Amino acid sequence: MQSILTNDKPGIDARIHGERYTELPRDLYIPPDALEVYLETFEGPLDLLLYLIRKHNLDILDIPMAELTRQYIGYVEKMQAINLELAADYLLMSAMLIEIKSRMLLPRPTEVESEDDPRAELVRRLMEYEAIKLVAQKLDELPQVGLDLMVANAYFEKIVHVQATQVSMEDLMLAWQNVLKRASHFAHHKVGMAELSVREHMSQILRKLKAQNMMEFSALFDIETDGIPKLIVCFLAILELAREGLVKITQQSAFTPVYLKINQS
Amino acid sequence: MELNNTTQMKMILEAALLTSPIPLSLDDMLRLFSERIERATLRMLLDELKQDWQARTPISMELVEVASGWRFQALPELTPYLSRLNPDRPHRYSRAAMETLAIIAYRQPVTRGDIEELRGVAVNPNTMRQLQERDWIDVVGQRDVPGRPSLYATTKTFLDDLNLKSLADLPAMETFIEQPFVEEKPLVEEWPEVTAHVDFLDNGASSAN
Amino acid sequence: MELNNTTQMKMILEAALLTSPIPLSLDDMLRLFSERIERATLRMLLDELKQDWQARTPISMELVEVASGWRFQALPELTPYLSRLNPDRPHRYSRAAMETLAIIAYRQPVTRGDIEELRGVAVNPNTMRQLQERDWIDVVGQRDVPGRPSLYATTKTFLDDLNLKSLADLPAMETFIEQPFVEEKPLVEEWPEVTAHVDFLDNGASSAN
Repeated sequence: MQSILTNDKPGIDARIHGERYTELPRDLYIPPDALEVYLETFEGPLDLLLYLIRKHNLDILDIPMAELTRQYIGYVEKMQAINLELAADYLLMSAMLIEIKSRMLLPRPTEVESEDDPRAELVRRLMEYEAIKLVAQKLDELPQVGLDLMVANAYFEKIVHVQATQVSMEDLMLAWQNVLKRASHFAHHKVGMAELSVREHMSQILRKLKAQNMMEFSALFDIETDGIPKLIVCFLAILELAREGLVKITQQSAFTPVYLKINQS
Repeated sequence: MELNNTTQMKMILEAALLTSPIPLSLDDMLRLFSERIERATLRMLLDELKQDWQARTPISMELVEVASGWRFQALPELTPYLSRLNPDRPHRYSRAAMETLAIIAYRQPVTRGDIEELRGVAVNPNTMRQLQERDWIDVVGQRDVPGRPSLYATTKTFLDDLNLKSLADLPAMETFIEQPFVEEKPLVEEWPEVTAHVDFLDNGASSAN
Repeated sequence: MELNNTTQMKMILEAALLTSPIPLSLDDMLRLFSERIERATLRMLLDELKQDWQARTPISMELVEVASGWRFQALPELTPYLSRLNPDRPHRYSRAAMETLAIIAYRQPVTRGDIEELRGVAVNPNTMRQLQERDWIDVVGQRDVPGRPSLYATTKTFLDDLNLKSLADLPAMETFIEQPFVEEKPLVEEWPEVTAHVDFLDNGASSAN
């Protein structure tokens, strides 16, 4: 057996028994050795069945099962001799066709409903497959980017620094850990959690004073909404600010309002 | 550059669209400007830009809206010229791949089992991989049956690449109609798929020697 | 399309240049046309095309000649806008910047001197500027000591960007104490004792200088 096929370019360039084929034969009569080549071009048993139906002008809604089965099995038998693996899907269909054919031979009850036609399921599958097959061809005909459509892709010089740097909570924790670690060797500072909210309030009070220059002591507290702990923290923040010399606390005389301002001295 | 008028905003849009290799969504384009812009304003600018390009004679590029956004593309008539630049263009898919794709597109979401039942043959895993690598299909879930098979659907890239805005723009699926028999054209076009089989034949030949 | 005049050839050139991700050489561009074209003619067409684009106001793209050929590119002035579309991988702050930020967050309000003392090294002015430009820290006052150094605190933007409601939501420092690097367990609680020890070390270090 000598069959050499080359297909480095689209189209057919087949040598079978030394004879060169550049085109498929008009009919499906095929030299036996090359049969599988043609069967490969069918996308499975449904495709082959559709081909036979079309080829022999059979009515899909009233398929002559004997005729179709004979045609089909004829091809499958030829194929079987060569390529068992390929035949597996096709064999299953052979069995199904024979089963449908034999069911049709059985005497039917007098009132036969069309739904009971043993061919109904096969017809449904064939119709559905053909619809897909046709629409697949249409899809293939649509213009495709890269093949039929060229999209704009001109150049621009990318610059990098626009995106803001990202910081996660973890990064910050890690950085603080490092500071604490190093602080244990270097620092004189007292570093403690308890002070955090006090420190936060210190910043807030400084901001308010910066904006308003001078504020009445009680205006720094939101007595109605802040809970007791927050009020205490706020008060501690004011004391700390005063202790650090960041704010000045003044009062004209006893029982008059207390004022805070940033220490400008 | 001051963004004091729509002309300048259009120029920024134009430059962004001409330099982006992928379609830009409205959200993408809103990010171009520092000030807040209404989506309606943006749509209006895009329409104007589209018309500006249409008004040029002769036209080289057109602004189109596809599934994932807007893009400039060369007029299809120019493709024959432009493709001379890149002789090694992507291949068309095999008929098997196109049928698989059609089933996924028209029947989505589907499992491999669904595809096999419809086509009557086993699905080549390479076909699925090929379509996934192209970013034309992806897994959108699992069907709640034993084995939990993956459910496949088409992507926005698939629509973009076929120049479609939505699945509704796909060619209509026709039901079975009596057609005059024509010699199967795909027989020839699908020839390359024979390759694998040729190997088999060759092996047979060599073992016979 | 008939290539009966230079305008149409320019349109093909324009489409080719706008759709190419790489510069096109003269040889590339000669391949665009089926008929033979002189290089001089092509150069002339390119110059005309360049001028056509320069004549548009305002300009979005320019045709330039670079080492490997010709390409359209967005005007450099537009780059800041276009870069917003494809932010490169977000940068990370240096360790120094992160530590500075951590100190300001946990110890606010603090001066640069405070930060330097805590970290044991000088603070890079760029770091402070970087954090201020990001609107993560700002100056809330001056400490009443000679030189009146600025007091830094974190801003609301900082809290927003880290998805925190208040500084109280920052990870508690207690969680760090169990870390293996801490030799003395009561690092925070008995800080004053550690301080004394640090003083001793510092003195040692400075006397060694």
